[in-house]
Amino acid sequence: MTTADDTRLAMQGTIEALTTGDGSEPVVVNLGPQHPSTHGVFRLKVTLDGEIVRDAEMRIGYLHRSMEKLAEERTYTQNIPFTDRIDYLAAMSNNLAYCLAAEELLGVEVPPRADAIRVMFAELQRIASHAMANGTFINDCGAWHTPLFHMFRDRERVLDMFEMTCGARLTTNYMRIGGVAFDLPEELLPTLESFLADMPERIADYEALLLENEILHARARGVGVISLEMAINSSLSGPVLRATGVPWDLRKANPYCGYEHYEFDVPVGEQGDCFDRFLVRMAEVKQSLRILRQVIDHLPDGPWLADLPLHARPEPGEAYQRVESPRGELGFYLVSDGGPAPYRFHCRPPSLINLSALKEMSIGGTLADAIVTLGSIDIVVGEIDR
Amino acid sequence: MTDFTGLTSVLGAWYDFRDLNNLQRLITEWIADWGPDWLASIITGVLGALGVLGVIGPTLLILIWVERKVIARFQQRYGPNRVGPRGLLQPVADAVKLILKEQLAPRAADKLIFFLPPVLIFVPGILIWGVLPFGPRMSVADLNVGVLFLLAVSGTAVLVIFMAGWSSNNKYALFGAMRAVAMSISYEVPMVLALLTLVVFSGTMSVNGIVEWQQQEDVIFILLFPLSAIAFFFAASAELNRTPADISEAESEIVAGYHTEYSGMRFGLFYAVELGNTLVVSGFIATFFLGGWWLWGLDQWVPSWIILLIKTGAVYFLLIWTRGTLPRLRVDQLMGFCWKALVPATLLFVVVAFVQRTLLISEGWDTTIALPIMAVFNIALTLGAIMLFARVSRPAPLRRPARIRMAGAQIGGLRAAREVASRTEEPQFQVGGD
Amino acid sequence: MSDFGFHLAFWSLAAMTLGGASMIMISRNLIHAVIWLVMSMLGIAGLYLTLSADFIAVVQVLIYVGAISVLMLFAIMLTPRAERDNSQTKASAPAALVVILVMISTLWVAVDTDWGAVREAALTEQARLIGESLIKHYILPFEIGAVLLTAALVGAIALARQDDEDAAVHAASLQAELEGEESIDPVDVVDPPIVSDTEATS
Amino acid sequence: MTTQYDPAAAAEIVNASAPGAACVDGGVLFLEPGQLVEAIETLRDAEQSDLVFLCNLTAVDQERYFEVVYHLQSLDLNHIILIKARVTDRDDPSLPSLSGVYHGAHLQEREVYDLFGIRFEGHPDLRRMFLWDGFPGYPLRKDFLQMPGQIRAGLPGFPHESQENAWPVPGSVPQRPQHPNDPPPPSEVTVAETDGEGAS
Repeated sequence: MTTADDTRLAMQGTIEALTTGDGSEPVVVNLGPQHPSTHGVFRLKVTLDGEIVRDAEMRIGYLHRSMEKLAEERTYTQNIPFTDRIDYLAAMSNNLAYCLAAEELLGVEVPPRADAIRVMFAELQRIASHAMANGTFINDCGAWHTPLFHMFRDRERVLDMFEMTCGARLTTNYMRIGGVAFDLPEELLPTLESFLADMPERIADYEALLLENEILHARARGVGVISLEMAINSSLSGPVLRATGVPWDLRKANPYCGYEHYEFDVPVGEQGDCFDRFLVRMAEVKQSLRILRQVIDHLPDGPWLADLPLHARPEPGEAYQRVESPRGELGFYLVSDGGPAPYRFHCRPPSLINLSALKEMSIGGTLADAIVTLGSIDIVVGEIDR
Repeated sequence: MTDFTGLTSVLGAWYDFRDLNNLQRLITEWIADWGPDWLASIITGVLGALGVLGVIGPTLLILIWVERKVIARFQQRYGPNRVGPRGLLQPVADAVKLILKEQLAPRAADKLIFFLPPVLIFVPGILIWGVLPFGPRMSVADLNVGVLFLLAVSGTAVLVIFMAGWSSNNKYALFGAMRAVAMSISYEVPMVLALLTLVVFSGTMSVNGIVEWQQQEDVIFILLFPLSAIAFFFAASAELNRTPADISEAESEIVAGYHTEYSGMRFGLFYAVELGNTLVVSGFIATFFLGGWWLWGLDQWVPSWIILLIKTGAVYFLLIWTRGTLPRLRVDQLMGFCWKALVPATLLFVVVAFVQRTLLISEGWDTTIALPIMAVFNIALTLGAIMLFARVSRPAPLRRPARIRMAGAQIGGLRAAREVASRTEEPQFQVGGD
Repeated sequence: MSDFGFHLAFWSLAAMTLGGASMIMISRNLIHAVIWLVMSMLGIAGLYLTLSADFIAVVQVLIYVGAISVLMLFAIMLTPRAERDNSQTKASAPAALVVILVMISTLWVAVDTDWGAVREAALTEQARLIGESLIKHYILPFEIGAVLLTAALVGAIALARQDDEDAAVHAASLQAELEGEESIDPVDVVDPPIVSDTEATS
Repeated sequence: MTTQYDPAAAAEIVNASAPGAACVDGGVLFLEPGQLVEAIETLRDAEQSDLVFLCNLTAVDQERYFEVVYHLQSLDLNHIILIKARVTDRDDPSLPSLSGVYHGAHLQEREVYDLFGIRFEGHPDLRRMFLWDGFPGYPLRKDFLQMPGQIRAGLPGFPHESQENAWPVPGSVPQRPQHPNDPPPPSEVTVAETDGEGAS
C-alpha cells in the first residue's frame, strides 16, 4: 500500500468523523503555522467534533530567536535593538520597559523632558498597535479588510511620526538608558497636533461603522468568554484582563515616566467576551489621545538624555520593571553580576501569557469562534517566541 | 439615404436590429436555402453560445478590475493602477500569471475528480446565461420554464463544489465543501419561494414573460414584493459565497474552502466562474425585481440591453458594497437565518401573492388601482416582518448592551472590579442591546 | 428538427445515460458511483428534451441532479465506512433477481407499447397542462401526496430532534474523555488522548 | 504606586501554616522547594498578602544552582513581592509546579522547562515549547555549548577593554552575590561536563 492510500484511508475516517454524530473520532485541524488568521507563524491545533471545538492546543516556537541568550552577550545599550524585535508592533513600549529596568539597575535619573517624550511615544505606539489589533480582529470576524485599511491609515500617520523622530518606522530603537536618543524634531509637534485634531472624527467614523453592526455583535458577543476570577488566575493582562471588568492598568497602579501627572481613565468591560476586548481597545485609543494632548501642553524643556557613561557597569543585583504595553503587562527582569552585559535577561511577554486561557476560551465554541477569540487576544508572534 | 426596405422586411421594425432572434432567423433562413436544416440549428446554436461567451469573457476581465477598484475606494486606497491605463490590464496580467503558474495536485487527491471541477463548474456558469433576456426577444433560449431552468442549473453547481472539496483530500477543502453544500441546499429554498411569488403573481414561468408582465402592468416587482427581493438578494449572495455569507471559503477560517488545493489557472477558473455568477445573478435580480430590459418606455429609445446592463451594474455595486462593509456570519447563524427568517418570510409572501393574484383575476380588480394599494400593503408587511424578526430572533448575549465603564479612581483586582461593576450610574458608553 | 439532428442527440444521450449507469455498477468507490449516477440522470434529462418535454427535463435536473444526488452524498457520508462495503452482503442474489424482473417487465412494456401515437405534435404549454391536470383531475392523489410529504417532514424533524439529545450526550462524553477524569479543576487538563493522528496535510 | 510587600511579613504567614518553609535573606523571600506549593497557596489566599496574580515566573542559572524567580502581585492591595526558590541538583533539576495554584504558571513553567531543563513536578503538560522535542540541551543554561578552553557564556568586558583581563582565568568561577542559603561550593569546578543533555 502506498502512502497515498494510507492518507486516503485516514481521510475517509476524517470524513466520517466530520459528519457522523455517534461513535466518531474527533477531527484534528491545524490552523497554521501558515494560515491567514494566525497573524504570523503560530499554529493552533484544534480538535473538532463537527464544527464544535473540543480541544485547542497551541504549538509555538516557529519564530524563536533565543533573544534571552543573545542578550547575555551584549552590553545593556546593545540590547535595546533586540527589544524592538520582541514585539515589533509595539517597539516603543518594549524599548521603554527594557530601559526602565536597566535604569533601575544602573540607578539613573531620567530628565523630565525624556519622561514626557517617552509617554508621548508610548501612547502613540498604543494607538498604532490598537489600530492594528482592532483592524485584524474585524478581519478575523470575516470583514473584507475595509476596517483594517482604514485603521492602517491612522497607524501610518503614527509611523510617519516615528520616522521623522528616529528614522525608523517599525523597529524604532529610540529609547536609551537614561532618556531618549534624540530630541523631538521641529516638525513633529505640528504633525502630532493635526493628528490629534483628526483622530476624534475618524474614531467617530469607526464607531458609526462598527459598533452597531449587528453581524459583528452576533460574531463577537458571548464568544471567547472568560470569567474575572479565571482571568486573574491565568495572569491575563492588558485589554484582555480589563474586558472582564478588572480595572488593572499599570499606568495607574504603578505609574512610571510620570503617568501620575496625566489625567486619563481606565476603561473596563463587563462580559469578558471578544466584543468587550474590542470595545476596551477602542476606548483606550481615546484615552491615549487625551494623554497625548496633555503631554503636548506640558512638554518640559531641558535635556532628553541623562548624563551616563557609555560603558557603565551596574552593581550586582536585579531589577524587574514593567510597563502597560498595548498587549498588557510587559516586564523585563534583568540580573546583573557587575559585568558589562546582563547576566540574565528575561522578558515577560504579555502575548504569550494572555494565551494561557486560550483553550478555556475556545472549547465549546465553533471553529469560527476560536479564530475570533484568537484575534481578540491580539498576539504578536515575535513576542510569544522571542 | 440607403434603402433599408429589404432588410426591414426581415427584421420588422428598424430598431429590431438589436434583437438577436431576428438575426438568428435571418441566418437560419439563409442556410436553409442551400443546406440541411440541422446544420442551420447547429450553426445558430454555436453562434449564440459563442456570442454569450464572447460577452462574458471580456466582461469578467473588466469586472475583476471594477471590483478591485471599487473595493479599493471603500478602503481608501487606489487599487490596481500600474498595468495599462488606470490599471485596466491588471486582470490580464493576473490571468497570464495564473496560466504560467505550475499546476499542483495533492499526492493523495482523487485525481479524476480533482481535475474535473474547474472545467465542470463552467457548465452551469455558462448555461445560466441562456435564459437571461437582454431584450424583448433577445435571449439565447427563451424557455417557457425559464425560472425552473435557472434553479435547476444553479443547483448542479453544488455537486461540482462538493467534488472539488472532497477530492482535494484536505480538511479545509472538505470543510468548505460541506459548508457549501449545506448552505446551498438551505438557501435554495428561500430562493425558490421568492421566485415562486413572482411566478404565482405574473402567471408565467418564462423569464421574459415576467419582464413582459412588469412592462404590461407598469410596475417593478421590488415594489410589489420587497421582502422577496431582499430574500432573493441575500440568498443569492449566499449562493455566490460572498460576504456576509462566504463561509464556504472563509479566508480567516478555512483558508480558501473547497478550492484551497487548486493552484494556477485551476484556481483562476473557479475565481472567474464565481465572478461570472455574481454578474449573472445581478442580472437576474435586475430582471426579476427591477424590470429587466424595460424602463417605463425608455427601452423604445435606448437599446434594451444597455438598460439591463445599467440595472445589473447597480445590483452588482450593491453586492460589492455589502462585501466591502460587512463581516461574515457564522455557519449556524447563517443556517438559522435561512430557516428561521427567510423561509417563513418568503412563504408568507407566496401566500400573499396567491391571495392578491386571486383578487386580481377572479374578483376582477382594476390593476391600476389595486396594484399601488397592494404595493403599499406589501411594503408595510415587509417592514413589519423585518422588525418582528429583529426583535424575536436576537440571541441571548445580544439582548443586553455591551457596556464600557471607566474605572476612575478604582484600581485593583476582584474587589475593585466588583465595585466598578456595581456602580449604578450610566456607564461611559454602551452599544447594542434591545 | 430533421432526423439527423434528432438521431445524433438521441444516440449520444443514450450512450451517456447507459454509460453512466454501467459505470455505477463497475466503480467500487461510492462517491464515484454517485457522480456517474449524476451523469446518467443528466442523460435522461436530455432524452426528455428530445421528446420536447421541457418541464420534465428541467424538473429532472432540479430534483435528481440538484437534490437527490446531494442527498445521496450526505447519506454516504453519514454511513460508517464499515457498513459501506457491500461486497459480502447476502442480499446480492435477491437484489439481482429483483433487478432482472424489473428489467424484463420494462422491456416487455417498451416492446408492447404502440409508440407511434406520441410522435404527433409537441406539447407547448406543458407546465400549464401539468398544473391543470394535477389540480383538476388528480386533485385527490395530489393532496394525499402533499399530506404524505408533510408527515415525512414532521417525522424527519422529530428524528432530528431526538438525535440532538443524543448528540448532546455524545458531546458531553467526548468532552469528558478529552478532559480526563479530573475535569473538576480547569487547571488540570491532561494531555488529550487524540484518537486520530491524522493531522491536516496543509 | 505599587509597593514592595514586606518579605518578613510574607515569611510569617507562610511559616505559620508550614513551619520552616520560608526564610528571608537579603530582602528576598526564599521558599523551601518541598513546601513551595503550599506556601504560595497560603500567600495567595491569605487576606493580608492576597497575592492573586502571578506576574512573572522565570529562572536564573547561578552556575552551582538554579534560582526560580516568582513575582507575585496583589491587585487590590497593589503590592508585589519577589520570591525565589532554589534548585541545587543540576543533573536532574526539579521543583513542584505552581500550575495548580496559578493557571498562568502553565505556559511560563513550560518555557522554563524548555530553556533551563527544570522539571516542574505535577505540571499537566510539561513539553518543550519553543524548541523541538529532542533538542540537545537547554540553551539558557550557562554551560550550554561550552567552548573549549573554558570560554564562558556572557560578555566578560567591553570591547575596548583588554582581552586578557576580560576573559576569566580557566577554572575560576565568577563572583556571585553570596548568601547563607547557598549550597556549599563544590570541591572542584564541574561546570563543563553536562554539554547537551537529551530531552527528558
